[in-house]
Amino acid sequence: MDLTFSREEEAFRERVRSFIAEHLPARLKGRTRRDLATKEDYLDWHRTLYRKGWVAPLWPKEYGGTDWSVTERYIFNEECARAETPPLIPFGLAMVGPVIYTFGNAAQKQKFLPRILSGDDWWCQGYSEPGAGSDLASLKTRAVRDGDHYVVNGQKTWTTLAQFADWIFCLVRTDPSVKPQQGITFLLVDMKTPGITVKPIIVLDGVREVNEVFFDDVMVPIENRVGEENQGWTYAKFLLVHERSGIAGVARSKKAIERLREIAAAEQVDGTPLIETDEFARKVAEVEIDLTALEFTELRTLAAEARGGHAGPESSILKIKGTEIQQRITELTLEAVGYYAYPDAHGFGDNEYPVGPEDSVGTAGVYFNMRKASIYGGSNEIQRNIIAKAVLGL
Amino acid sequence: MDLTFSREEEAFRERVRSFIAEHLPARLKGRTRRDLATKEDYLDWHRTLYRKGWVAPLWPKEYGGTDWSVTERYIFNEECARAETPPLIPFGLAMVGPVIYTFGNAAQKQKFLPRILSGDDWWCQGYSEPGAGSDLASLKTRAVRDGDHYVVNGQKTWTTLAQFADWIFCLVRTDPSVKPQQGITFLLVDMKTPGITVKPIIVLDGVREVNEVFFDDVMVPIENRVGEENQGWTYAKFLLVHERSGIAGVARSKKAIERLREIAAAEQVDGTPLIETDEFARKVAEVEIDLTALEFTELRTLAAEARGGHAGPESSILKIKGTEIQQRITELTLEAVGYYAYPDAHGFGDNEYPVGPEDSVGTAGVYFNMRKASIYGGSNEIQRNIIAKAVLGL
Amino acid sequence: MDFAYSEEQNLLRNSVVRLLADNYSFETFKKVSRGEPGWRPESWKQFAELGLLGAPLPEAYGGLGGGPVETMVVMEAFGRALVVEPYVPTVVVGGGILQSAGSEAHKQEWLPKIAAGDAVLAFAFAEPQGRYNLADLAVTAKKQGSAYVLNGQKSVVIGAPFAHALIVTARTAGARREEKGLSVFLVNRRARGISTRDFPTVDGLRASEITFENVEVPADNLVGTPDDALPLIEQIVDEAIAAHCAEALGAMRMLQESTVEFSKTRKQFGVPIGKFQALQHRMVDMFMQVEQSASMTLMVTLKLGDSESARKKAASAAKVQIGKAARFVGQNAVQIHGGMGMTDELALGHYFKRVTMIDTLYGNVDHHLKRYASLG
Amino acid sequence: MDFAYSEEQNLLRNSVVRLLADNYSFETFKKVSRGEPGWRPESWKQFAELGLLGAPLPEAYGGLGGGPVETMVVMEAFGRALVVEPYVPTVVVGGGILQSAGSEAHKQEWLPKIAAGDAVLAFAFAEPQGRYNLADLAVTAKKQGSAYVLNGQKSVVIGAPFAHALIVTARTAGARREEKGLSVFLVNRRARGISTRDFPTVDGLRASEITFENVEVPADNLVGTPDDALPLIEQIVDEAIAAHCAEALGAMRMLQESTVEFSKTRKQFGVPIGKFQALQHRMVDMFMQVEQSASMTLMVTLKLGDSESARKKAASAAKVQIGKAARFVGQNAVQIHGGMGMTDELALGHYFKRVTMIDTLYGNVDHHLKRYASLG
Repeated sequence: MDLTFSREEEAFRERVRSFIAEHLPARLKGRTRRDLATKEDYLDWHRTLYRKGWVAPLWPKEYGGTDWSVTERYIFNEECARAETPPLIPFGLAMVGPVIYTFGNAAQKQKFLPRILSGDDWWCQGYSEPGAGSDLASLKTRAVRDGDHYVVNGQKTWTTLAQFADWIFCLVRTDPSVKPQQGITFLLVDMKTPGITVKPIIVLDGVREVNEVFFDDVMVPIENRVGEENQGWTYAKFLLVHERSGIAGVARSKKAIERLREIAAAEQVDGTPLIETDEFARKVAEVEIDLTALEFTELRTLAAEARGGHAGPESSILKIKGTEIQQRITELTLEAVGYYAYPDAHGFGDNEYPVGPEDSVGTAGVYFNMRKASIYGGSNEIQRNIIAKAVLGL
Repeated sequence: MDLTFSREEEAFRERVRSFIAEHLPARLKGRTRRDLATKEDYLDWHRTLYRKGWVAPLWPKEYGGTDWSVTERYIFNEECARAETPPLIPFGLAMVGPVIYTFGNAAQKQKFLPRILSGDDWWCQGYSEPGAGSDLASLKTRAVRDGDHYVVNGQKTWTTLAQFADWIFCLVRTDPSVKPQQGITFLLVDMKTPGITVKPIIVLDGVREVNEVFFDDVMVPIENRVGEENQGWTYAKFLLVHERSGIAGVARSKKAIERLREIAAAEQVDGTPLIETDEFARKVAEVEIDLTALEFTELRTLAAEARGGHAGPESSILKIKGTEIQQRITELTLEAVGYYAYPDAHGFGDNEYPVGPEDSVGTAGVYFNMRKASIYGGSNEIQRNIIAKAVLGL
Repeated sequence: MDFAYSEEQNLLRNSVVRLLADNYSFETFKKVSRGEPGWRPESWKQFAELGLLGAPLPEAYGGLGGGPVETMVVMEAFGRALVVEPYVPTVVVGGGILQSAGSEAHKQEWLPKIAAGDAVLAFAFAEPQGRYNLADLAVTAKKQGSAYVLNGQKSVVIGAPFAHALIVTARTAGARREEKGLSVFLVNRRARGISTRDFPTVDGLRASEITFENVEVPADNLVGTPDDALPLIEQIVDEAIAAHCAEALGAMRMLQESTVEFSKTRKQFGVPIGKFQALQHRMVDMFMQVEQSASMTLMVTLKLGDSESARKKAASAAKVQIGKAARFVGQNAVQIHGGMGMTDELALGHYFKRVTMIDTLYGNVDHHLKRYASLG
Repeated sequence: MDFAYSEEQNLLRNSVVRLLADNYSFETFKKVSRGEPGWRPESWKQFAELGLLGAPLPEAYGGLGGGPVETMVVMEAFGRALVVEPYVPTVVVGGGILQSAGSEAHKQEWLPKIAAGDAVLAFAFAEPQGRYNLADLAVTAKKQGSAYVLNGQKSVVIGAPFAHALIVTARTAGARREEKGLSVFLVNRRARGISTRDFPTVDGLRASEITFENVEVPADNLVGTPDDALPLIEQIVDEAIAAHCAEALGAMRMLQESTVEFSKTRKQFGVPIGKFQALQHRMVDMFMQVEQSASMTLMVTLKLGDSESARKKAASAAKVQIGKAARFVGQNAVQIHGGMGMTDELALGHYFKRVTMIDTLYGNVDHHLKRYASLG
């Protein structure tokens, strides 16, 4: 057993670090998803990594992956977090891409994969519906075969950044007569197809992050079906357990704690920096210790993968603890700023700077918004159900 | 709305206080159930209150009650806790007594009630069975009619202080062919009846507090059946919701916090009394605040009762929060004594004083033992089920 | 001991609940909180007509002659309806401070106006450097002739954008954070030298950052004893805390009840989610938190007139309970609502925001735990 | 980075697990912990024969030449079996302190005896007034000629009743709680002037209160640098913490697994209680706590050789996680077992007691949170 990195790994880290230092524009550094207002903001860093060949470390080499070891991927993620690079939108790279290269046909691979890598196609995810959240299999959006097309009718919801999307991957019901899981098909749908309407949902912090997507007699060519008709649930499940590394968000949370410490060092309580008060110092220590435990849980998972195993349902721990920690950090940050949590960051004009110290701006909004982390992507209750069943055998 | 006591109520408090001061022997003061080793220890204070006519404040005047108002009962409990009087064993006074005067016949009332009041009969409770804990209605102890007797066979368990008991009240199955709740009968059984065997169960802290009670062809005269055959579940349920005042244990917990403060004032951390360290002071404050909330929740319940309502299923809150607080106090006390939690108080000879400061002796045992509080008397999970169903309508 | 409302209190309760049901829907809240001027003078007038604005004020000055219980009744109802109008700053703080420490002239001028709905007040007590310490003041008031001259900055003054006057805490003597040396002033919101930056708050209120630059305040506008106002400020803040506890209680009841209702209709896996035991127990815990908060709201309300240390302990204990409950109830209400809990269009999220911000107001859980513990 | 056991470590693991399965049942634990002498020399011999007692000791002195990972492997297995024999005091503390600071003569005399199972050591570091501060010592050692004279009292010295020698921390200079001025001595348990009071602990171990009255210790028995032993003591305590984390981990795995098993067979309301979602989620939380504890045990074990501050942070972080997990896992294991969880006859309660006491040992959660925070 050994915690240290090999000389080769250290050299790799150096290469990553200097690449980032050289290519990350100052205006993008430290900008989180919520600060990125335009599509261009999002794609800028994506394209930089694409040009370097580093945009899809998880993909097999033949489709444009990097062929890195588990440890190298870990180092890459750490360095990105350290440098506060903007996040990459996962819907193409981490979600539909792997489905296409695993279950798609040659034509689909050729058509879609390069444009995902290059950022030419922006994807969004059509899973949830108003009546189908945690119980995804109860989805009702219908697709009826009509010659060489499917005609899709129904509604998806909580569709993140659909307003920017060129394509949406959808679970649709093609056979309502069988068990819910069995009659589902996985379709790739061009967002420009007539009959698609996108309506914004404003979330708690006043931001347009998610949408409703309506389908009204939308014609989808059969060649845009992934795999077999009625087998979509298999591909969807694959996506749910596929590669959860990064889902824990350890490196990002470390950075967030660093920021929290800075804020709490500036805030004074009776002349003492908040971070030096017994109670707050302990609370920060507690979340940091939790995060250390999670980091090693993730490392153990990665090590098991590297030894040829693969991430099992235990990795639901990474989702549960990861989101709990992210939420806790936003909660402590809200606490740290005191009264300056009050101003509504979205209540100021576009060219007007909100009141309060820079670090305090929007902390309440971030806290409110982060409540989603334990809801989306399989709620933490669903994750607990998975562990109870698949790991504990209950 | 008014928090103050009337002049009459204050005078009542004075009377109670001086009676206790005059009659509580020093050797009994502050002794909890676990310190009372002999039957005589237990009965001493019971008999003192009996002679005064104060042993059964909850009972109707006609059966030997005190006819006190809700507020007077509250004051009486407060004063007892304040003076650290020994506890009264509830099985006769608070449990079978009310069942007998509510559902028993004249002969039963005449035979049993006076001896419960006087302490001549010690009762224990035959509810739980090895296979029937939270799911009490699944009990299997059989009673078969044979002339003017029931023949009882089966086993009860977790029977508190059965080793001292003269009588046991039992739920037995008289009709196994109907729904579990329907074929149950409520019997009063003389512990001297042939066929009864009592076997101790040693609990976590090494104390004999509970027992198994075995029934082997035990003959119980029909006149010892309370109410109707097969209607026992009604009487059992009555007992479960009857008079929960006191179940919160507010006054006793206040005293326990006082003790905790004393212990934490004596214990030093780097030269500072533990109670003055930021972290410990906060933890004690937290449990004290919790207790204040519970106290007012209980007062609100009492006030509703006094206005003619009666304690509904909301009073399950008193059980849940009350036990959580009791457990938390024992946990903090264990923490406070540091290394002197280690010595096993039962590992010393009878005449040997255990090592460590007096206040530390047995703290770990009390902590371990108190885990039962959330299990017995309807586990806290069952209490939550009750609230979910009966209050929230889920 | 008696926990029942009097007949008048019951009447008050029924009438405020009815008024809000008829006139203060969630749609109203959204429209008012998102538009200008950020409050609804028309509602304020209705409150006045019903006597709410004078509920805890003396009858001699146009009030109903009630006290903390009346405030509790009003604020719990306001919490249920997400009322944005500045009741606490105007009636509880403004009315309260003038009633207990104002001169006869102050009372005659202001109390009837408050009760009639003709005066809105705001309480300028927080400062950028002071966090929750009421004595950590950098705003100074220097006596010059027959006036005091105020300089410095106050933060997040709720209701200030539409206030006629400000209750301002300032240092007239002593060093920063010293207990002695504080005074309270009644300051015309339009006085020369006051500049404000108005903004919306995350929970739908309006507030201002206020800068005082050589603002002259007539010495007559000093309220109470000069240089020794901390006890007065603390008393009033504890009363405001009790009022906000009641507000939070009303909001938490809505969160808890609407979560239970939602769980009965929302189906997943073919059954209402309220049938899942893990969620049931969570909702029971929410219910218990709300009930414990109701108990503490009652407790602090009934103890506001007790000895100083009993009152302080009561206020801090209540604030701790409410702050913890708000977090637990709010977070779980959102969680159980799932995606629906995250939308800005549902009332739920706004209750969550309101109770979250009440934890911050006048000191959060940590602050009050420490204060409670320090009172021994 | 590599988290796999070496072939030798796997071998060690398998053999210790097999030995305990064959020879150390719960019945054994009960008999040994309740009877005299309170440990089983026969087991100790078996441990020696298997090489466990020399696992982390150098091969030159009869050990296996392993390190912290080997200790972790042994202690996790010991935790699963509720082993009562004093492995940590003897091997980790005694062996460790002599190995890192003892003279060549110490090593030659003691290490082979430890590895062979011929020497039991106990660690006398805690004092009645000192709580968890390793430098808060009232036991003094004064140099007199070629000897030191010890006076004072040590508390709860685990394993002392059957120890051959004691590792004693004492103040040779400086004032109480001063960081400088501490020294470590190897003291014959039978030395004149030592009186002990032996007692059983709540978790089935044996310990002693030890009084030193003018106990003469040859100067040769000083271990390490005089007057500057705190860094050595801290290093060894951190190593002991890592070992106890592994022990607690083993015990928690038993608690968690047996609770899951119990919940599958115990029926209430006609179904196994493991079908109730509220209990399922609780057991998932227990499982997560155990996995997070496994991670932290690994982490601290691999960081014992890091820089002083990294090591201290690692040890405190691990102790915090283990302490919290122990409480949560232990309490809920008992709760889910219901009445059965309360009996002394079931193994469950004894695991609960053991992990509870490990939280106290070498400082509880609060102590280590504070220590962690103070390391910046």
